Amino acid sequence: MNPLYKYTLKIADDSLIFGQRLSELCGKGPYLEEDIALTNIALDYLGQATNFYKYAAKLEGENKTEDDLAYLRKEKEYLNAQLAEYPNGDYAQIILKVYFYSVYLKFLYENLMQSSDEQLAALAEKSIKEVRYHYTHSSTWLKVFAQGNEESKNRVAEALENVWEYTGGLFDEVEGEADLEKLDLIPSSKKLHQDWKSQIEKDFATFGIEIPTSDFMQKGSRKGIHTEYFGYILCELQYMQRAYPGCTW
Amino acid sequence: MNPLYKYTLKIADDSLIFGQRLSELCGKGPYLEEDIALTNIALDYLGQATNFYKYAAKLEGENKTEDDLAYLRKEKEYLNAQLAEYPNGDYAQIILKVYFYSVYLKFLYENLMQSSDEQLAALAEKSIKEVRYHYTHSSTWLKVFAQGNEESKNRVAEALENVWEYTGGLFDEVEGEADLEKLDLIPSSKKLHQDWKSQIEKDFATFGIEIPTSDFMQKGSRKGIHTEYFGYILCELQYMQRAYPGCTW
Amino acid sequence: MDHDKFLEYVQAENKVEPKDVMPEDYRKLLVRQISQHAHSEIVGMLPEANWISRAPSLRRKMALLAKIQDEAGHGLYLYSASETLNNGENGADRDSTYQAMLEGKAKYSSIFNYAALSWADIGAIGWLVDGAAIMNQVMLMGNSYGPYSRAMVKICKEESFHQRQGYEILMTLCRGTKEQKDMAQDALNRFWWPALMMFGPNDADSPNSKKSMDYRVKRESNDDLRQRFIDVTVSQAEFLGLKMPDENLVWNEERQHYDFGDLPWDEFMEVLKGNGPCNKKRLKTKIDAQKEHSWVKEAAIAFAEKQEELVNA
Amino acid sequence: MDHDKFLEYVQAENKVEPKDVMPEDYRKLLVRQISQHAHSEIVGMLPEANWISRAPSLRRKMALLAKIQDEAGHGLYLYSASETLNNGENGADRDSTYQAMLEGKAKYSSIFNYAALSWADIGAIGWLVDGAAIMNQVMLMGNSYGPYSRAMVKICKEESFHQRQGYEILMTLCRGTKEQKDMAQDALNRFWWPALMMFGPNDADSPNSKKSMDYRVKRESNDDLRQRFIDVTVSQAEFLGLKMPDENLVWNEERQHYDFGDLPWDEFMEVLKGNGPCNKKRLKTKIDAQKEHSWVKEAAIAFAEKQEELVNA
Repeated sequence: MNPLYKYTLKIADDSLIFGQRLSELCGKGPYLEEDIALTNIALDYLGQATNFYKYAAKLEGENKTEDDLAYLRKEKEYLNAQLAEYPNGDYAQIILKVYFYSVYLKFLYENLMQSSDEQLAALAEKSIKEVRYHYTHSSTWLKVFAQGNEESKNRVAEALENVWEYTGGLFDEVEGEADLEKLDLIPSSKKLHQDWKSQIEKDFATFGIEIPTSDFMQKGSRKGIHTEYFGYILCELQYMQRAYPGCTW
Repeated sequence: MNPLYKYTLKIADDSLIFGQRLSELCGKGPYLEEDIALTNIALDYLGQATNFYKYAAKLEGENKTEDDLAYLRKEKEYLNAQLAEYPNGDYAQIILKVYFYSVYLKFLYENLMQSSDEQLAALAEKSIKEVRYHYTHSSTWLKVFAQGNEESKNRVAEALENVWEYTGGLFDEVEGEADLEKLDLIPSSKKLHQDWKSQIEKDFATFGIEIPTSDFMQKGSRKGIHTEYFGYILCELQYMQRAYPGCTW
Repeated sequence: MDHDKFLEYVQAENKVEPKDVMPEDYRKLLVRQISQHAHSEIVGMLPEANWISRAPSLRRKMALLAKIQDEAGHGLYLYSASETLNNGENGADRDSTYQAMLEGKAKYSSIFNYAALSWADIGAIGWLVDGAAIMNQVMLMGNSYGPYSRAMVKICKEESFHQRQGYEILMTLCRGTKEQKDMAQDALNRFWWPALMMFGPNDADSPNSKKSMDYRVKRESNDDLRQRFIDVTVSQAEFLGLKMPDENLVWNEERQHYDFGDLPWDEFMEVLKGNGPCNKKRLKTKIDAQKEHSWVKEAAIAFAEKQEELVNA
Repeated sequence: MDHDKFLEYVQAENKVEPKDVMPEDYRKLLVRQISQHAHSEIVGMLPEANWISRAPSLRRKMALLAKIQDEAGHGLYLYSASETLNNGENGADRDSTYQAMLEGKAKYSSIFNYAALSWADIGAIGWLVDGAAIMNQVMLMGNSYGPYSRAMVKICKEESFHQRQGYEILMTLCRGTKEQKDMAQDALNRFWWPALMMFGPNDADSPNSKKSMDYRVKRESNDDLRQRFIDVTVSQAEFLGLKMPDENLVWNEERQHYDFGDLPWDEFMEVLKGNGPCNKKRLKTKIDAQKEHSWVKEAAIAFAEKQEELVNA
């Protein structure tokens, strides 16, 4: 299997599943303005997913469409990080997830813009502005919650307790990343993780959030191992395509 | 379409969907004993569904299995009452739903035992004991809640407010019931409704629950019109059969 | 204030602006109508949101999300338009009108109390519900209150786009398999009459209309708008190859309009009273969302207060 | 009490009954072990419950529900057995032992902190997890405490049935399509090592075992049980046509046992510490269920009190 295909897929799968999760909130946000903002972020994710799936399909070379890849794989073929599938939870947790993911995507795309693969570089360039906005939005709220009142502080702390152990999976590697790295096609996942950690430390120091001391991280991301939540996401995501095979919509 | 087929299907669909809903509670009940009791009821429902599906498949005569009928129809082909698909809610609502359904099934089966169709009569006979136990279990708890403390009384009242308008759908008819009734194959749904109402009135008087005054009832049961909740039930119920078509499990 | 002069003013097609003097009943009428319109946009997000997670392709999923987002945006414009009418006593602000809706004291369009049961319903909502809304909104572009009229111009553009999108969803289904086409037909069957009832009661049963017309808030009668909608929509259905669920629907050469059957007003009245398929569900969803997130607002206020203290320190 | 006499008594294969005099550390050992066993049954319901709504046929759905129900029943027997050891001070009653588990002070078997990710996992859990449990439970049938020993007899019967059911699920998959067989292989790969670790640390690292053995609570060492489980299971895997995920697994003619690779003890220790795939999820599910339903108990108590008042009036 072409490792660049898998790598592109892992980016697309993250975006799809983050977008799917986030869009559960649509119509049920805390303010109308936030409803719009979060839906916008979900839309950006789905747009990015579509673009990366299209490229992945091209790399695979089996004439598949972006929908085939998004809708018609089995659970273990999805290479997203488990963080994407973790439930929304309360608004503090939603914001925290978007924040963690935005910092990751910011470094990922900034680096991919230098990729020796022109297509990947172009896709990253296309997406970076969106991600910077997501970062601004989520970090602004995170600061508000971290410095708001007792309840919001506790909620941030609890969300962090829930989500932290899933952040490592963002940086887990698909097979063959080392080779891609040597060809300057992709950045080093280890380096991304360091950059990510530094940014989080800096931001958290400003916001007044303590970074968890535990370095335990959940395993299985990028390898098709998921949380128990994931199967239920697929039930809904894929239902129409599974129940009406081969139809055009 | 054979009206007896549709009628048998409506019985089976109720049991399947009630069973599916109730089994969501498994492992999460209020006591271990209740977890066991409610799982038992769910199991009885699924067993009855299986038996009635088998008979329905025979009536249809297209060599289908009970699983084909349970798993491979489209949303609008399911003829269950909307009450079955209504969410569990809290334990008061779960108990109330089981109670309403048990009273219905008790009268239905007692009448079907007299059916001129031997198979239907036999299936009803086979199921009646189970349903009597469900009635005892649910009415006991309903009384406890109705006469317990303020909170439990309020919960019963709220559950009733949610669920009452879906009770009428139990007695909605599939096409051709009038003809089946003339042949003494099935009891009159109107008569069942009266019997049901009398029993509820009697019990509620004992328990001290007020019957809602509104006689508005939701429409669409038995006609393939569902609540918005139903689609999600099918997503999970059918996922494996849809994602792996034609497999044996 | 001279009431006749005001009438003359608006009937000469002049726009009333927020700071202008206006009759109290004009102000009230507008606050009620604009905020009801806003609530409809907000509650109207829910039936469609029911299909986001199950939308059958990436393109459709994104279009649906974007559409719902537009509706939230329309809600915002409209709440703002309503707020321009706040004179300190009539509760035209967003929070109090929204609260009134949650408490069942203010209405939103009854159409959103119907269930979105299939993917085709998403098409039918776009085609018929947005279609009916547009008929109304195009008329409202000419209404006498400036901010409302301008909000309508903005909204109408996006709504037409939504309507085309909905129609295109159905077109795809109607060119698909038999099952897909049946799905489209079912959706039409279920949404046709409710869509027609969006125009409100027959003129004979609509006593409030006259004042609205005089004030140039409303410009056309319910029945006229309904007729125009039917006339436009029948050929669209034909083009899809779908059958209208009205046996009495027939072209009347003399009137140069379609004749059509009686509307199921009993059902309409029931739904209006709260007895529709989803009235409780819609309100509960919005009430639960408000409860669940109430801490967010509190945290934001606490944060803002601390910032202010820092600045003032 | 004469400690040596008690040892002599149990080592002569006599059963201790609830009212018998027994050493405090024997009592404590049993309460800890039996209640931990009970918690395992109760928490063990959850990974399987994750597949009820998605079970792929009616027959499988019912068998799965019935199995989980049996586990709840086992939990009940075991809590009752534990309660017979209550001497008024050691908290052997169901509520306090359960509460200790919810608070993380008492353990349940770590195996239930693994995720049930596919339908094949339901098969693997039955075959391997119940299989390993049976090895242990058959041994425990001979344990010196009467009520525990009798509970084990009951439980073992049902567990063997569950194990056969699990094996049969995998058999069906292995005779099915390539995708189904792969699903079975994946499940075996994920559950094999965790199942082996169910027998506990290697004997060399298991200092508590001696006391258990002396008291005839435990009758065989961890390593012996593990070896027996491996010896039995390898041929079952072969019959399925599945490959054991252990390159070092090989028949040792001299020992008349299979040799096998090192177990991933680091992972075991992590999961034990709380860092497994589902530790938080399992506890949260049970804690949430307790919170959500706390009113039920209160209502039942209020009802019972009223009934009593009526009787006494």
